[in-house]
Amino acid sequence: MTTLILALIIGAVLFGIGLYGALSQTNLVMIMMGVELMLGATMVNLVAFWRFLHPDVYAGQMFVLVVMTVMAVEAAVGFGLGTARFRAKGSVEMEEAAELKG
Amino acid sequence: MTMLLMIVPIVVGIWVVATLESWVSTGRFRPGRPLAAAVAMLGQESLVPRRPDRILFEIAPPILLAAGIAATTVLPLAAEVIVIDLATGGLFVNAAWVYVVVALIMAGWGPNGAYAMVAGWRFLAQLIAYAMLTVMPITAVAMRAESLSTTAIVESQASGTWNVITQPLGFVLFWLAAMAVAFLPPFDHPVAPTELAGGVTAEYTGVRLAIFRLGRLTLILTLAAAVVVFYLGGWLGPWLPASAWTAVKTLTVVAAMLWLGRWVPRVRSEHLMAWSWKLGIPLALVNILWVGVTLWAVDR
Amino acid sequence: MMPTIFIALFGAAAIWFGVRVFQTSSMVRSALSLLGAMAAIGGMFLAMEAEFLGVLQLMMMATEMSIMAIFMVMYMMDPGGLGQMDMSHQQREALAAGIVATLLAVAVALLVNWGTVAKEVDSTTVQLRALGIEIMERSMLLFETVGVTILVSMIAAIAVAVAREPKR
Amino acid sequence: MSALEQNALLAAFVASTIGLVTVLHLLARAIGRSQDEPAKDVPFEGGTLQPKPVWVRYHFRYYALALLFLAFDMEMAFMYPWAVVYRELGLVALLDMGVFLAILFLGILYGWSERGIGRQ
Repeated sequence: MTTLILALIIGAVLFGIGLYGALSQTNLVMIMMGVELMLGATMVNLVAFWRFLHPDVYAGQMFVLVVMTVMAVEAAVGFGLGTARFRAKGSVEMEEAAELKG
Repeated sequence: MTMLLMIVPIVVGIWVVATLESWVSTGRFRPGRPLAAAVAMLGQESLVPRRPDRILFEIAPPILLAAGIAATTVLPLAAEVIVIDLATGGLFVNAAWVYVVVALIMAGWGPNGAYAMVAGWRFLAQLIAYAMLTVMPITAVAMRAESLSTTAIVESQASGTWNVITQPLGFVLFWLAAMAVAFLPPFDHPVAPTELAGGVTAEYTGVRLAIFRLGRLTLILTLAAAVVVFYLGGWLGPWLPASAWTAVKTLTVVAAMLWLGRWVPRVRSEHLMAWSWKLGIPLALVNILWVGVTLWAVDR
Repeated sequence: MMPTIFIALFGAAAIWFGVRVFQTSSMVRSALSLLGAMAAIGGMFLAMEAEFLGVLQLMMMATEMSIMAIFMVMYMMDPGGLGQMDMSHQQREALAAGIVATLLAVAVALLVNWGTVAKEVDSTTVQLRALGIEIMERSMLLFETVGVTILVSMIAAIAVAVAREPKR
Repeated sequence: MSALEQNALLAAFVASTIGLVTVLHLLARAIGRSQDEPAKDVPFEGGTLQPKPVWVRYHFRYYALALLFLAFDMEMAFMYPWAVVYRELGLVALLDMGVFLAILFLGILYGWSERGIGRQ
């Protein structure tokens, strides 16, 4: 029980750090790092739930694989967008991207 | 206790690899050379460049060494002679090799030198080229063994033929990818002595260079041992004792890898990437399909 | 006892590296710190006996973060952080949001009754086989959907990133 | 040996590298130290002193392939568990994986057709 709670608390702290990073950074790639950290925290929680609550249900592990895929996909699309933005404007600062608003 | 005994063959293996390397490059067989070179390198001055990223500069060679050591632990010398018989061994060696690229990027970025940085980023390009070609052949091998454990992979070759005969395509791809992982010529972009003046090793001197070299020798040893385990039947063979077979095969593969590099010009970085994605990955997929169909035919 | 110690150790490492990501002004350092955090998370997976996931995490994140580092170097004027430029905004609000989210999650972790905790898990060999069966049978649809997702992301990334020569 | 003990041993082996490296550093320190001399610590650059810092924007020419690789890389996460159960399930598993790989290969073909493979 204590081990499960320990893992969940670590996940919570990592999520908080990721959220702080994603909100406070102005650079696209730094924002993505924050998002990756949040997804990492999610994976910690998922593995902890799988290990301590339902070790016989392998959909838990499958879910972790899907989250990992989401990380890779997010990185690929994010860098693609960043490259397009960089080619057009010469920077990936998000504060300058306000003209994207509708 | 047997685990500690495994250190002896690993150290001897590293020493033989170093001897072979100097033999291939100088044409003279001098078994005492590696030791002399090591002492000389330890006695050398170890300089730190002017404005380095000190942390990355210091930890890059240890990470390379750690990657090599981690990979050696899961490769068997004989049936029971293995440090850790990890159930995900085939994946674990791959994970250890990926940290080679992390180490080289650190070594390239750390010293704040132009040649080193270009070389480090070049090795990332090389990773993009070879990474899928190390993974996919291992998958095909695991399909036959129904396991990722390295000992199970060897035992799957005990009945019937070695994987080199049943999956020749995978063998060739994995061999080439293995040479690229250890940045042996013709894939030696990150250290290219003739165009980048030593590349990532340009700023390393003395004890740090010694650690770097040691890491690379360990890496070459593990790659050759992995080729033997996955394709050449590991410890299997007549007459000789099991561990002797592994040793003989591994050192033969090391010698062949080093010797092959002498006769091929360095492959250009973008050609390597284009070939491995336009030719290598389709061939790796064909290999998986071929193994799948043959296994199905055998099992039926 | 041993798993708890390892989880605590790797968790502390992950948190420390996670903080370091947003503290340095050197881009390559922050990408590699993130790799450290992710590798520590992989270590936690190993300690929680999800060996396949742990090794996979160690492997995938190393390539992903290396590529992240080089994209940083391509985008930024000063990737070495020599100019000590400040690249953050709304610090206070972000910090508050982070702390509130952490406290909420910790409260949930402490207050919910998680029921009985499983003592034993299957051996890694059994786990691998079960995961394979899971992918091939129950989660088949999910698996193929993941394939389509990856395809879409590849097409999207290439379509926006690659410069086209103007048509003549 | 349980999986947990194996992993602890693995961590110990990796950590032992630190010890080995420390010993080598101490040995080198015992044999001799380096002397401070002017301009000894300048990074090598073809005989000239470096005019400007090296850590500047570096445009790497294979970013499209890097993007393809990032996404395609995930395929192996699903292939390893599949490979372990392939013989048990037979040809049906090969077809399932074949569909998956064909879908992903379409992505590579798209990148290829957009000249994403190679230098930009």
